[in-house]
Amino acid sequence: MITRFLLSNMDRRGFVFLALIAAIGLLVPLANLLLPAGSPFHVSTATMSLWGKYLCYALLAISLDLVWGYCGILSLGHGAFFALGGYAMGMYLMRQIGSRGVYGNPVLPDFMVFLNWGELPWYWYGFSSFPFAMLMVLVVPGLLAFVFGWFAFRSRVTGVYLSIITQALTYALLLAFFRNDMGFGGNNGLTDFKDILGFNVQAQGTRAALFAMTCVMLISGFLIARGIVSSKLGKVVIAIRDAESRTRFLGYRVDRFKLFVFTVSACMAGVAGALYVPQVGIINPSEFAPANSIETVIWVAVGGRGSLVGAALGAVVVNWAKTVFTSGFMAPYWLFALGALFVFVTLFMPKGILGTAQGWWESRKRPAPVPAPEPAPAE
Amino acid sequence: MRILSSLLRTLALAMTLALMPALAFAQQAAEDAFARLSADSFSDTARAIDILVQSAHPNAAVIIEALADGRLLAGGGAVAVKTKEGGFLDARTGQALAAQPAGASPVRLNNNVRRVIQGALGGLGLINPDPGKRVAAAEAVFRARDVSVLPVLEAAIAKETNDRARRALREAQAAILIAKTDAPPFDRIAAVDVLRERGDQDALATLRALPGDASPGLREAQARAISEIEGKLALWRAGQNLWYGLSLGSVLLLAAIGLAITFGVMGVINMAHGEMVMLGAYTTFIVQEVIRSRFPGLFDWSLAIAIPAAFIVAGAVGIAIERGVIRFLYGRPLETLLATWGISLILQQAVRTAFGPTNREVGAPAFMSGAFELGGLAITWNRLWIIVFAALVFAALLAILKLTPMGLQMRAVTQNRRMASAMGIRTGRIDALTFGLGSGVAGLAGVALSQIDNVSPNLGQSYIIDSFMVVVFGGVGNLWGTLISAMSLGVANKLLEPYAGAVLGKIALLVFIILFIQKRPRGLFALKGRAVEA
Amino acid sequence: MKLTRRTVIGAAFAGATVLSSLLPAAAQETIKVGILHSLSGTMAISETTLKDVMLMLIEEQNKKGGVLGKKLEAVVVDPASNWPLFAEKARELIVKDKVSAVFGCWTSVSRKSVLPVFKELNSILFYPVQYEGEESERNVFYTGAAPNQQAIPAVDYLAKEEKVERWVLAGTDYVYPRTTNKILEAYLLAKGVKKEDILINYTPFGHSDWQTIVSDIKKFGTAGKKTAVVSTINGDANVPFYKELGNQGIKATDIPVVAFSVGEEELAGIDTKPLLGHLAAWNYFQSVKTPENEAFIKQWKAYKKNEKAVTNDPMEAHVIGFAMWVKAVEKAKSFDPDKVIDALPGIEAPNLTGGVSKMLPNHHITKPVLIGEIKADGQFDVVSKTGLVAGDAWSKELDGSKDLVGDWVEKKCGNFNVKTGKCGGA
Amino acid sequence: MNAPTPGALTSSLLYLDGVSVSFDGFKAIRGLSLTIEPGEMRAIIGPNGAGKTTMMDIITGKTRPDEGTVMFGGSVDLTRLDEAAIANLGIGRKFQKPTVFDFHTIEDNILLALKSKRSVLKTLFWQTESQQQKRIDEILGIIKLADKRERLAGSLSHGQKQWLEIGMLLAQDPKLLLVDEPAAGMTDGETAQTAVLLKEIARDHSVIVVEHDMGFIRELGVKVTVLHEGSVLAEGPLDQVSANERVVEVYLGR
Repeated sequence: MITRFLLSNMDRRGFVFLALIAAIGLLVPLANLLLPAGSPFHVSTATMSLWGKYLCYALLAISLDLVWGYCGILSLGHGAFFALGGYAMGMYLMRQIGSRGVYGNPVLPDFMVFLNWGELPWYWYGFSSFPFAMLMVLVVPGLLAFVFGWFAFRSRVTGVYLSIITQALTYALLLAFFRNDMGFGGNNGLTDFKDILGFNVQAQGTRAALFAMTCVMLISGFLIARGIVSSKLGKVVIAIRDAESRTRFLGYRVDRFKLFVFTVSACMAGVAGALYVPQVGIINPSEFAPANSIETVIWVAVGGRGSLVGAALGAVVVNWAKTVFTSGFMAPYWLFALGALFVFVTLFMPKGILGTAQGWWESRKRPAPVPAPEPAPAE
Repeated sequence: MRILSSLLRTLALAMTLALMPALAFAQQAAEDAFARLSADSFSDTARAIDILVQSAHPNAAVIIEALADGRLLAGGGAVAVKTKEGGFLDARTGQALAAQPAGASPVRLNNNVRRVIQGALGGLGLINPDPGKRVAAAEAVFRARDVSVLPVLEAAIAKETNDRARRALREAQAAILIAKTDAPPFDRIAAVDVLRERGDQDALATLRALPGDASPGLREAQARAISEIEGKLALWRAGQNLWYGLSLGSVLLLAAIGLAITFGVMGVINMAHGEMVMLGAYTTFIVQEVIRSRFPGLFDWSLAIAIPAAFIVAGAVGIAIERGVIRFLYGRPLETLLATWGISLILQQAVRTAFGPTNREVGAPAFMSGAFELGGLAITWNRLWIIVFAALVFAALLAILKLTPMGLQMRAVTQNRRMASAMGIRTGRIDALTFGLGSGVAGLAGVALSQIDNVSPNLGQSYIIDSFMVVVFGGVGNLWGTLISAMSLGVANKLLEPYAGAVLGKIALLVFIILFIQKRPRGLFALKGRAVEA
Repeated sequence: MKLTRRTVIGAAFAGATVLSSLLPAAAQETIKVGILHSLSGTMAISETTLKDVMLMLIEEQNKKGGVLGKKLEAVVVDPASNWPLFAEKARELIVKDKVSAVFGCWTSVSRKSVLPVFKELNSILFYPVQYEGEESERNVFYTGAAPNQQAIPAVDYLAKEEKVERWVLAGTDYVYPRTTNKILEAYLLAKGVKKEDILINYTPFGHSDWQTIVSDIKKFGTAGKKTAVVSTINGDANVPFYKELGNQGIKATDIPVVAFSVGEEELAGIDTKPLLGHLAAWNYFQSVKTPENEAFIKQWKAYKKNEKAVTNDPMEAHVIGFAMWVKAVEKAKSFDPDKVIDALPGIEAPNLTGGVSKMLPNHHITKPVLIGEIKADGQFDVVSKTGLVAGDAWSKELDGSKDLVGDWVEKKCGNFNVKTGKCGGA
Repeated sequence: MNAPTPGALTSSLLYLDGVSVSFDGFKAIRGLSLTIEPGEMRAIIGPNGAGKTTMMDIITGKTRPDEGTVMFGGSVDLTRLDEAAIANLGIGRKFQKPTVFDFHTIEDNILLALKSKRSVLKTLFWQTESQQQKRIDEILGIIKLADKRERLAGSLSHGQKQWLEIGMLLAQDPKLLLVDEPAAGMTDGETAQTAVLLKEIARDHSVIVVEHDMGFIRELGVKVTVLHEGSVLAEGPLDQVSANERVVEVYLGR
């Protein structure tokens, strides 16, 4: 049943995407590890970790597209779930440092030592265990999304209001995590990681493995999201997006469907965050910044809302552009380019790169297009 | 050092009295003082002031005033006063000099020297013919608590006729007496009473500084006075917090009210709203720069000039944004969010490129500087003016929407676009004007914020989230809701802050808003009925 | 020559050949230096000038003939005040651009985020900003002040010169103020200050409404003892803080404020008249009268083509750091990071305040501590100056670090415990 | 068709008594009482603002009445339930403006409406059984859209959307259908066809039709209730009602 659930209704684009990610996940680590640095096919560790980061963002974008593109919930606080997953992973990595911290304290992380913490706060217990930490990567963002969504969807907070309170949520968390009294390292966050599962996080092999793992998770995330949106539940969710009260009058409990999708999406964002942290080497409260969440929304819009492949593509394209434009002579002007990109995409490519390309392709193939429905109102 | 100096001073005084042909001595002392002024050492400078005062040098007041303003030049054997008009006087003789003496540079000050100057000027000012100056001088003595001024002070009290000045002088006397261990105990207890009546923070500080030698009676009087003052101040503090809340509320109101129009009335989520505020602040900066370089006399009017300028600049940019981008996106509110976010990035970087990334200085006109006391409330002028300004902007906006034909058309367009268009209203023009109005108001907020915050490219970012919270909490499309929401959030924030701290207080408010929206998904003052969801 | 198609093509071909043979050669001649400062986002306000000063220094060095006969080439990237981007850009500089050293970072978190990259790829970072200490890494050279080169001398000055007995430690809630205040609190308590005479207060980043806190400070100052504020308030929040101080009439003669993050650049955005006499502690002020400094200011103003351009402490740190790097490269006769890292300790370079700073084995430098009072023109009047103070990587005042020393010359260890005689903490 | 459940207070399928609701002081419904018997088809007419749509909102749980009783099937208090629960009880609703899922195919629109378990997990692992597929085909036939089943609903004409929505109601298989102005914006031919369709449905469902179009009502030939200012003005066969002086007065505004 599960395979059927995951693979039913897979279209060609989905297969291409899966094949591409699988190939990248296999070939890039191999090209990094096995080929000599001089080989034209060698992939440097820097490139690999950069792309690892992009792919984490791609997973985050897919998770956001699930709620925004398919369910019409514009979350301006998805960065919060990403960051919480990251913090759960970061806490595990901190505990793995053990007595190799600069103060040599076997239990307390360095920032607690120099701020004179007497003992480990209770919420740090258990994070020395990898399975527990991984569970928390899913549970913490999921639980927050569940509780938040439980209240918000039941009281039918929708549209702009929902967007603004998701923004308030991530802003409140940003302020909270900045506080050093919270015991999460304040502004500096968690960093200086040593090991993951006994392997040195900076070792080339570990990086390659993390990269491959990111690809695996991206594929799984894609398959789950794909499975959801192509099931009948997915149809209900799209129905909710397009005509919420109609769906309700058909007897569907709209709040529960929204809650389900929102929670699944938050867990996915958490996983993306957890994979991001060991590859980037730091997690700190700036990940909660509302601007980050808005940027994630923009990746999805650029790639193509309502298309999982599009969302992933948007994340990679925008971040790649950011990497390119923040170096060299463009450096002082890249914000102009980024800002102009957002304006351009919303004005001229409301369906994003993928949607526009597809429309162009279809109009070439079929000169007389079927009358397409008007773009759905965003609310 | 201070004990030594007062000892020396007493000694000097005794000697002056003993040796009647004191002129020669005073001459010698003054020479010593001038030498010390040239030594470029803070302790020597402080000592020099004492000597000048003690020896009653005819130019003492002029010299010390110049010193306080950084107009006293010393070095190369000369000591000269640079007059306010730009001329130079010989400090020794008071005669005009042709030019700045070679090798002389301004005598440097530190806080210690400034305090000595304060005390000295206080002592000298006590016999000024202007009662206002005498009060100020008494206030300076009150703070400096310089025992050596006591005889002068007592003499001044004896012949003082002005009630206010007399009270100030007595308070100054009390402040000295209470710390003077060799004063008669009865006088010191009376001094406590004087301070108790004064009853402010400074009185409290003076009372608490009672030296350890005090008799039990004095201690008791002091304790009673302190507890009485503290009780009174606690009440005032509650009022003060309320005032702070109103003041914060008015800032929030200014920042949010433009958004209440663009977002509340038009339904456009304008993420570049904060940048409109920033543009207003930068306009103020430019206006001030022009005034500084061309018409320095107009400086006190700079804000009044900046208000229409900021409104026009931000409003024009707003109209350009509406015509260029937003009008293509009506009915797609979440996409305007993305596009305006892009615009906000562009505007920020544009300002950063044009004006540099650092803060720019926007000065405060004289009428907005400083503070005054109202009972036990310390009210700063700039905050008061901002509250007044916010109230005026609010009233004006309300009047525009309710009373003018343009306001009527705006409401018509936002309520039923097609119908309004059918009735001959040019909806496109009204959209642009409405958006321009909202942006222009944001520009006005920028003028006010330039007085209390950084004028930097990041200015807008720090207000955008708060502004959205205010509008959403108040209920979209309702100006009164925005007013009440801004004020209640401001006051709640300031009442929470003393207990929870600034950060936790803010988090608590955010969580409150999130929960509140669950209860009333459309804010405090939402429209009810079928039309809303149609 | 008659222009035929063939000659044109031939000329173009020849030109291209010449160019292509020249280009790699030229590229080989230059040595790249990375500049990692935010040019956009919230930190651009502080970091942009540091980028400019580095460009100026590199240009000047090239006029002198470069280093080891090779020209230097600056590689500028914009990490956009985004910490993960700092790590990414650091990696890009080291791997892709193959820079020999990087000058950059401002906030502690940006340094922390690039640290693993520099360790992994074994490169060199010069960090020019005063910070909380508690760190000594092989690949990082700290040219800004450690807490003992700024905070403690400032407190000593206030206690001695202003007879301060009561202290408000006000800071932004992040690691630098937290650590500095911890150190100061321990130091003050050890000096006999009573616990109730110390008030510690933290505010969020970019805090703009200071009414309550300033009035609290005013109230705290009414206990009858001389009170002072030690401010570790960060960048953006300072302007509204000082504006509020001025408006509520807190004069330096009543309650002086000594700040560790307020320099000439920050004051340029405020009307300083009400702030007369408030203090700042740094290792450099623009107003210092030395020939070196005057030459530097002149050069800077010419470079910026702006007569009003100001200089500040982190700029001086880059000047010292860059001079030290050049000397170390010349001493090592190589750009190889390992050799340069080994050569750096012991290198001396003149600072701009008339002394000679020296790189210590713990990768911090010696600096004088200057206390300045704010003048009406936005500059500082130096009221106290110490001799050269050696930067402590590990604070002597904190329990966790009092036994630690950093020594990369003999012990080859950043956190050597003198009690246990072992490297690596406890 | 539906025997009153044990403990029923009334044998009526739908029972409204003394229902009132107001918005910001405006009384949209005042003391409305109405009963629908099982299997009955009822037409409701009234001028604009008479409270027709608000009445539907109350029955379907979108609006809560300030006072009054709303009972379904004799014993279920509708004022305590939300829209989804009421829909699952067997009350279907068609909106004034045709509301279908534009981005779904016509077949999927019917599938979503098809009577089935509505829980999250059931829909997640849903598989259409052959019996259900047959029912879908049947409905597509009834609403004459079988040949367009793969098309997106958004591409349909206005009249076709109306039928699709009625088809969705059929798929829901409710005990009571609320139909709001089914003939609005239709050509005469379409209107006639719609009337036929509705009569067919009424054979085994209770139906309430709100309509302006008198011709359409006449074609349906059922009992008519006239609403005015939120309460019942008259009730009875169309001829009788249209002869009522008060009704004429209200309609002609005399």
